[in-house]
Amino acid sequence: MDMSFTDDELAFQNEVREFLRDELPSEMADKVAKGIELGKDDMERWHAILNARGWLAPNWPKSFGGAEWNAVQRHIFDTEAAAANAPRIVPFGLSMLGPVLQKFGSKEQQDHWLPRILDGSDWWCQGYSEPGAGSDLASLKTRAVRDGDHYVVNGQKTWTTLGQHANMIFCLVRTDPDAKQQEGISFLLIDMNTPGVEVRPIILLDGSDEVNEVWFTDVRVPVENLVGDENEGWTYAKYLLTHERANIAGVGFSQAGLAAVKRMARAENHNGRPLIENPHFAARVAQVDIDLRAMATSNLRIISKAAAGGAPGLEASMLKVKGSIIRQEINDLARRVAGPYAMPFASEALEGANDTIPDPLGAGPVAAQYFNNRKLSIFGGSNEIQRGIIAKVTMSGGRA
Amino acid sequence: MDMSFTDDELAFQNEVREFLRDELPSEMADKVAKGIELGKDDMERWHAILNARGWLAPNWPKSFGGAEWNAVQRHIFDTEAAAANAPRIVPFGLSMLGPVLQKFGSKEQQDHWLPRILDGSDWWCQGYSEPGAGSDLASLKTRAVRDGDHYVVNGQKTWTTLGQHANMIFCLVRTDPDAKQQEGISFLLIDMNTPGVEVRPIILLDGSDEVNEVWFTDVRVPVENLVGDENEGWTYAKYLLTHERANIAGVGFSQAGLAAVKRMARAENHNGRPLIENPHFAARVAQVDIDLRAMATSNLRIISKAAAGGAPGLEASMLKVKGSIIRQEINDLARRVAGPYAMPFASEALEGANDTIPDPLGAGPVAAQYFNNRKLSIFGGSNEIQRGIIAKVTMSGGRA
Amino acid sequence: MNFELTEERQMLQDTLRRYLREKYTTAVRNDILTSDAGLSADIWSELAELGVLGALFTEEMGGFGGAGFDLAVVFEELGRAGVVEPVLDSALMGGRLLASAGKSDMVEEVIAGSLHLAVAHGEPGGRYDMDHVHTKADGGVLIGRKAVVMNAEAADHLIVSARDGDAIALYLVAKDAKGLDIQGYPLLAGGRAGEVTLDKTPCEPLNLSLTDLQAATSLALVAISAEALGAMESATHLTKDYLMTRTQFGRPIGTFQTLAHRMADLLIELEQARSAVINAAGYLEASDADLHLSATKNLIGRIGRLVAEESIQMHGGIAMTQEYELAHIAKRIVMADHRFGDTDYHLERFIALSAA
Amino acid sequence: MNFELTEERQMLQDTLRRYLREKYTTAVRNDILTSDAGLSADIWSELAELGVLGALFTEEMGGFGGAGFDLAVVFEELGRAGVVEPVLDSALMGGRLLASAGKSDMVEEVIAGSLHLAVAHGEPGGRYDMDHVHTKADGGVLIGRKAVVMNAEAADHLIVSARDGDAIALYLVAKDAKGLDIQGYPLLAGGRAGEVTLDKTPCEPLNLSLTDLQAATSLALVAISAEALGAMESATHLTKDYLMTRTQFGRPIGTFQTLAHRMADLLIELEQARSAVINAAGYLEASDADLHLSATKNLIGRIGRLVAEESIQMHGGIAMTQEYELAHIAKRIVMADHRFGDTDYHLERFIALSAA
Repeated sequence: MDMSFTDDELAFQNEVREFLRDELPSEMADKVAKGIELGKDDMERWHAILNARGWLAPNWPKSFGGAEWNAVQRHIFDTEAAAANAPRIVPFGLSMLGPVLQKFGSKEQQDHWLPRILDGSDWWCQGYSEPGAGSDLASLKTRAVRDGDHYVVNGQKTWTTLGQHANMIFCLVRTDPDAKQQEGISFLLIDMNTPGVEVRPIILLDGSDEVNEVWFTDVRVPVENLVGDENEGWTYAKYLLTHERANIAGVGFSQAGLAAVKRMARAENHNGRPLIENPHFAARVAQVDIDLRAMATSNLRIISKAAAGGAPGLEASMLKVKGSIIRQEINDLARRVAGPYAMPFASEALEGANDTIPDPLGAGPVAAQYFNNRKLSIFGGSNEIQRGIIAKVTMSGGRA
Repeated sequence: MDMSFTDDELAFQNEVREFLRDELPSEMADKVAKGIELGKDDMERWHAILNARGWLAPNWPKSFGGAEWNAVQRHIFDTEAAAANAPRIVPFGLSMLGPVLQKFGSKEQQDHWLPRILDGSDWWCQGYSEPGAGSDLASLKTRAVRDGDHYVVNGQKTWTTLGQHANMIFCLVRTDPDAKQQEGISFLLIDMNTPGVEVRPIILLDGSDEVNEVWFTDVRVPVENLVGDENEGWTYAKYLLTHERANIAGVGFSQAGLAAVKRMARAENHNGRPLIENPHFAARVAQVDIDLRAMATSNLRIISKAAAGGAPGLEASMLKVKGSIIRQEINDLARRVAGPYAMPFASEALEGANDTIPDPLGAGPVAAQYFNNRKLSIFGGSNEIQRGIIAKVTMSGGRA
Repeated sequence: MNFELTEERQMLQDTLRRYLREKYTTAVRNDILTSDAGLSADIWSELAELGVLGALFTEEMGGFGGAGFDLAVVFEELGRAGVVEPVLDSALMGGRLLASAGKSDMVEEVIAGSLHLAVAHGEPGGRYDMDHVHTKADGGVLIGRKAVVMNAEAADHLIVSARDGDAIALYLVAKDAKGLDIQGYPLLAGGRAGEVTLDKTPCEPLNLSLTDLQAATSLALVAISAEALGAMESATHLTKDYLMTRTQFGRPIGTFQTLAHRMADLLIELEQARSAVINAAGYLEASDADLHLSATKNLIGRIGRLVAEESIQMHGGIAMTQEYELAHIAKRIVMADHRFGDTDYHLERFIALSAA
Repeated sequence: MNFELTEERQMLQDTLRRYLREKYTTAVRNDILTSDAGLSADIWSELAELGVLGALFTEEMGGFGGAGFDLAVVFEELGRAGVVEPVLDSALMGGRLLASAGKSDMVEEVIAGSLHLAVAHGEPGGRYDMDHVHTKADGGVLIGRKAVVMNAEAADHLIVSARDGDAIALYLVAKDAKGLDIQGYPLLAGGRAGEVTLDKTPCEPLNLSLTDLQAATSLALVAISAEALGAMESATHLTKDYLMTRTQFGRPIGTFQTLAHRMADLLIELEQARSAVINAAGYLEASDADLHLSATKNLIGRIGRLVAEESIQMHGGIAMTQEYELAHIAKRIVMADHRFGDTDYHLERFIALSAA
């Protein structure tokens, strides 16, 4: 057991810190710190900065232009980036589609699409969820019917994050209507500029417009955009879902969020003393701090195991549940710190344009974030789904 | 809406207080306050005191020798009795069997058994649960086979509270082995001095010996001890289970327990100040105090509705769950107050005989009580069973 | 002991519930939410006509209610429907303060729905501290700044707290008074508030002290707790319906035991919240009213968070969308914790009062 | 970064686990529990022979371990098996204090299993306060009273804290010393303790201060946390097995979704507890060790209660019976909270150290 970083790891950590200090634009970090929505320009700019350094695709093999970092390196980068309030990498092309194409795509698909992910030519979004399907992905209804050299796609996807910025979408579509459940599903790449594709924003309860519905009406998709084999899409979908887990606990985000809560609570006054000195508030902060310290170590343990070749499927579910609970608790604390000033609806502040919304703690729209992050326990496999997985795996003879 | 007692109710409250002040033996109250197990003598003595006043059977009709109190009167008595640390009435004859005999028993059975409950001639215990059956009462296996004027009983009952003191047991037995589940069950009264009845104590995790296993080997029971009709016992069992609910929330016990916690925490020192002034401990006390105040009002609301003819089935389940959680939390607080002195195993102190066990707060065996009262959420229909009932009733169209 | 509503209150409850169910639909409310005014003048008039505003005042004040249970009945229904109109701030707090000041003409207008008020008390950095008043009253004018003043823009008059020497007193300021500046903004859970600056603003002394403001805040605590209760009832009801109708993996999700048991826990806690509001309303005039009010606000804060979060979680994605009824209801519940002292503030007050 | 056990520790863990599984069965342990001594001399000798006691000491002290992870490995296994022998108090705390005092002969005996010790520090009314020492050292004798002294009756020597003037120092008292009185009693979770009275009892100064005692307490915090973790692992394991084998309403109760999900939550929290113990062990020598130790003890206290209560609840009645393994394990978990500062004590210490 050794909980400290090796010399190599420490050197890498320094390299990451220097990079962030020199290359991360401060106005971008400020937006992230305040929970203000980033525009498409911001995200593209950050991707370009990372790509110039060769760090945009940490998990891709070098042969595809990736950094090919090991799990500990990725953990170090994620932690440092969150602490520096760097934007999150938009994951759809880099963390989701990329690995699928690398494993199941044709040579032509790899050569065509992977460089375009890195250089920003394409902005990908994800077409998995459908209305009424929720966590039950296998019941999807969007149909793709072969017609000569094309598939004709009809149906609807929902919860498509950042779809408004995307020009490409990877979709699960049903190609065999008679097959049951997971069978008969294919994995299709669709150009969103094709006639018949319509994107409609879904306004979330915090006023944000980051998710969308995507409608397909007789959309013609060239057959060369089929990934792998027809009716085998479920295999690729599962691979995608289970692939990117290094940062599933969101340790870095929670650490940054908790630091912000402490900073705010030192500035906020409660009956003549800083709020952080109030025993009841301090107890709330301390408990989540303690929980987070333990989870950070769990995360390191699991990452170190993954680096050693272990399979962290069960642990990923555990980290997702605990990670979401901790992040949501931190959002709750931020809301509490703000007191009456949590009430204003900073709709414009979400995009950083409003001066009339009071924000005395420089905290940004903390209540809006509290509501927005309820999604953490719902999307990407709800906490109930994760608990079901944990129970199933362990009760069928796994470790306790 | 009027939350205060009427003049009549206030007068009754005074009467109860005077009675408790004059008649409740102080050494008995002291044992109850400290959570020390009462002996059979204590319990019989208290029953006799209540019976002399005509208050032993609050819920029985006057025609059977009961007090025939309304729900509010019973609530007042229960609350005052708990505050005065009066022993709990042993419920098996009075609250359980009594009402069943009154509704389903024959005239002969009523004339014979009911007076003997009041005057203490019989000590009843309950033969419902069986090993491996848990909350699934309908799967019981104890068999009773008709043989002339007798039933011959074979089988085993468990969790028989205070069975070691009892001379009589009322049992659910299977009289038709071919009927499924709830059918084919009969309600039988068995003299525990009959050959073939054996009582073995179950030592609970806190060292107490209040529950027992009862074994029946070819026990011959006269047919006149069958209550109601053969194979209809399930009906009577359900009636019994749902009958006595007035005190299901245990408000009085929780109030007395919380008062004890506060008293102890004023006496206990924490870094030079009374523990009660410590903000973190005070927060724990305050939250359960607040919860208890709300539950006390819920209890009054439901009682007042029952007095007005409402049917509190759903609410009884709610009160049982919340009531057990609150009482268990109070037990947890008592354990915390005691600090290192929670550790001694006061086995003899349970029966009040040991001077070597240190008890500086006069709190009695608080940790033992903490463990013993885990039973509150398990026995008598576990909290899981209660939640299932609540969900079923409300989801099938009840009120939300 | 009697927990039945009086006939009058039962009628008020029925009338208001029916009116809101028919008129204050999700669509109507969502239009109000996105409007510039942030409230509907028509709804306000109709609430006045229905006697809802009058129910907040005693007969001596010109109303026909005014007791704790009257407030509880009204605000529970407003909460159930997610009403964003400022009944609490404008009519109840403002109106009752004016009634205490003997301004019966103005109270009459409030009850008639023709006068809007705002109570400008909190200040930047003051959090929930009632004593935190730096605004100064000096020779008939006010100088200072007030934070998150509910309904400030729509108010015909503002009731402003200020220090005259050491003592805190209340003053009346007309909307068009010199040196009055209001920077308005919408609120996350609906309605509007503003930052108010007073720069030598002429005012009228109301002969009311901090004690009067505390009394009005006690009324507000009953009201906000009842409102949150009503919203919790809606949240629970919506969730129950959703669990019974939504199917996943081929069956209603309410048949999944985990959700069924969590629903049961919500129902249990909802009963606790109901009893807490009854305690607040029933003990409003008692000598230990503050203890009961803090107990209630703390419990409502804790259970409110549970109900809001669990309702969203059990709905899943749909509850995350702004247009869905629960989204608004959940925001009302959670943001109620930010008014008149939050969960922790009232826990501390309860502890202090318990020790006293 | 490396979270694998070293080969030596892996071997120690395997050996100890196998030994306890074979020898320290529920029946054997239940016999020990009800014995007059409250501990088994045979088990003690065998633990010494296996090197378990030696693993608690560094090589310089004559052992072959002594680091945080050595303690964690040993006590996790002792906790898993619900061992009641006083390894923590007699060997670890007592032995390490003597090692600090340079009493290498006695340490050798401790490691060999031939010397029992007790640490007599806490006093009536002192709760978890380390400074609360009223016992006086005066001219070679001790006067005072010590509370809940673990293993007091079996100890060959007691290590007693006392004030010489203002300073707290430690003294060695032989079991047969004049004026030493021990009123012994059993403990709810097994083992024995006693109230110790010192009436002009001759003693030997150990040249150890409160700082040394605090250092030994830090070791004890790692040990008690690891022990609780091991017990939690047992509780979780027993519960998982029970859910898979016990049937009700015709199916294994683990297939009821509510229990399955609650089991999942226990497993999640168990991972948290495991990481917390790793933190305590791994940062034991760090400059901010106290912060980590308090974080761990607080977390273990919170999760321990959850695991104990949920394990009992999911078992139902069977877990309420003394002879069932879980009953003992649950008591070990909960009563660990009463040693070296409870959940709240360490929450406060964490807050204070965080602010520093």
